[in-house]
Amino acid sequence: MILETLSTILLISGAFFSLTGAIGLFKFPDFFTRVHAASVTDSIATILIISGLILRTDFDLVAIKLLFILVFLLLTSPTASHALAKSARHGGLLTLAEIRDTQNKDNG
Amino acid sequence: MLVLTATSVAILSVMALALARALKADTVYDRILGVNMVGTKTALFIAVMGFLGGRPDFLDIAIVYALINFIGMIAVLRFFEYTATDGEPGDKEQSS
Amino acid sequence: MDRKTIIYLVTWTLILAVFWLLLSGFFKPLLLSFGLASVVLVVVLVRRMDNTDNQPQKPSLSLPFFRYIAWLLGQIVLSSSQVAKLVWGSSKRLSPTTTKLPVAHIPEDSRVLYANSITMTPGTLSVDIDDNYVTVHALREDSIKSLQGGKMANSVANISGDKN
Amino acid sequence: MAELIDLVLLGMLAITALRIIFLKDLFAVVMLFGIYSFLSALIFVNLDAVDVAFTEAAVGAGIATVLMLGTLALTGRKEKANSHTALLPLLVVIVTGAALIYGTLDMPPFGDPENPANQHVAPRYIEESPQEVGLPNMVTSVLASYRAFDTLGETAVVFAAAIGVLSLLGLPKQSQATIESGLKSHLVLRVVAKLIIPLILVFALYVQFHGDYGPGGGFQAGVIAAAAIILYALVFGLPLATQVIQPKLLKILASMGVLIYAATGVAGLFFGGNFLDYNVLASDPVAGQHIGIIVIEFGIGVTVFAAILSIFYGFASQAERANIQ
Repeated sequence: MILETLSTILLISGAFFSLTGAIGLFKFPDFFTRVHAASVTDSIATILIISGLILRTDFDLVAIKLLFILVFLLLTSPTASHALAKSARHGGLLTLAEIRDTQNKDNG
Repeated sequence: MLVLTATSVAILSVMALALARALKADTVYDRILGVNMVGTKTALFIAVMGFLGGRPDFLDIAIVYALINFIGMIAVLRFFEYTATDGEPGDKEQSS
Repeated sequence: MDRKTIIYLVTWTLILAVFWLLLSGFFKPLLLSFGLASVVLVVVLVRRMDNTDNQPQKPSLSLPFFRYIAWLLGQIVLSSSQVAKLVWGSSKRLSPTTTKLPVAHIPEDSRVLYANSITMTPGTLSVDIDDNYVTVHALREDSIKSLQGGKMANSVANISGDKN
Repeated sequence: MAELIDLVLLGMLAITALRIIFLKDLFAVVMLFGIYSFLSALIFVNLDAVDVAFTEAAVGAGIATVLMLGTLALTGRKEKANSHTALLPLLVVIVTGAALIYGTLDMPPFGDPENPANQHVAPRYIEESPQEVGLPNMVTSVLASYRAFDTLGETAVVFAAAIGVLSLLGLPKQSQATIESGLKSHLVLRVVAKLIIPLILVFALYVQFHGDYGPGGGFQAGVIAAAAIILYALVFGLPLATQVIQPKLLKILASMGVLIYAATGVAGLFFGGNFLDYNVLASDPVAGQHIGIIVIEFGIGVTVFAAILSIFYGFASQAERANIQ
């Protein structure tokens, strides 16, 4: 019973955080800030939802497979975000601060 | 059960928003970000659906998604180097 | 083969064997022997890859590593709620910045863990990493400040310090 | 609930497809196809077609994206402008579509157990396969035993596809390691790839050998294992990957897999049964079925792995050559 309540809390907050990240994906002004929004859904929401699911298992192999999914997602998604941000930077995409700096230079 | 349904609806809406980001992107990178997010949420969604339907063998598929999505992302970044010469990557993408 | 290589290969063999057993959940002789063959095949491939690229990666599974992960989870919860506030609040409170943080004092094996920890914590994102610096993009200046405090860097550096 | 999810997914699928039609940037098109495949696999999962979803996940979202990107690297990123009007094709499509929709009106209701399709051989498979083949996963029983001849054809098709691509593009030579390639500057990628590739390979082998019990089997396993090596090639560069798994070895493996499959069939003949009749492989028919299925699934896995990897090698080596010039 306690486990189920705890799992409910985890799942609901996980759902909340993933929606938050998805909204940030539209609300934030440029690519780099949007990566932050995406990383909210990738890290905290994944952790919360999968842990919520694990609490609903009988702690058998199903729980372990869920744990594998969590580990794989936590290993791959920050790596993907990092690689993407790095490519964007090397591809010449400027951050907001850098855009501001160049504009100031042009004006001054 | 209601909680699981609510969670799956939430993940589905996140996927829809990420899809919208991928369809209507300012830069190529935003598009890749959206695609990546659809992929990771797919893995999560399958895990939740496996619980809703009481079919834990769905979890193997979720593992495949977690792994394959990553490889797809890396391939996109890798081949982007080859094709980037056709247009500046930081440019606004021409969408019709 | 020296002692270090053997320990390295044994570590991989154990991890892969445990991975197989937990995935499979069957303890029939036939499937166990398939599992053994699979693990041996993959370890041979790992060895071939290491000989080709000369960059073996030893998975670290020590106690300090797990302690660090527990600490990191706490950090993720804390900073997630800050980013959630930023998303729901006014976007004027964003002050994105880019800074370089030194990583030279962190052992090479652990730098990637450091970079990924930065990315995994919402609000900060590692954009680039080389031998001396990791470039960090942050949503707000105070998240950079807490990184500059060096708690995370020191924790990461300590993991591999205990390992060897 | 399931119907609602299906509708939402189908809606997202339709929107993605429409967007793909109007995009001129082929790079974006390929990425949206990735999403398309994710969504269709989700629909398969929702319809309980777990094995199909598994294949779609591995092939559609992973390998197809990689190979299409490889093609783009050779052909260029922009779609050529179309000079002639699309009026006639549109008319043809509308007429054909209308005819098809008219045809569906005569179709029996969806999912009705009285449908001819559900009355033909399916009841026999469902009722008899636990006694005749004795596998928990009925899909594998049908695929590898009742329909083993079809599956042999499919494996041969995969093999033929590899031969076709290789005769056009050719395999890379083994050691041209002087060329700088791969995402070498990405330290994080290199480390994570080295950690995750062994796990992917073990997972692929797990899928290979557990097709009898759950979703999976040779096709999926071969693709996942090939994906692991493709990840290595993407991160460390093609020359290093060709040193780990030589193109020459792939040629041998691809033909060996089909041979193993066909030889199992011939073995059936040899023991006095029909071609691909596993009952005679052991004294007990069910044990014979088990042996036969394990062996042919292994053959499928080997061929699919080698075929997909050599197709990738072909594309990647061309892309790298084009990139250097």
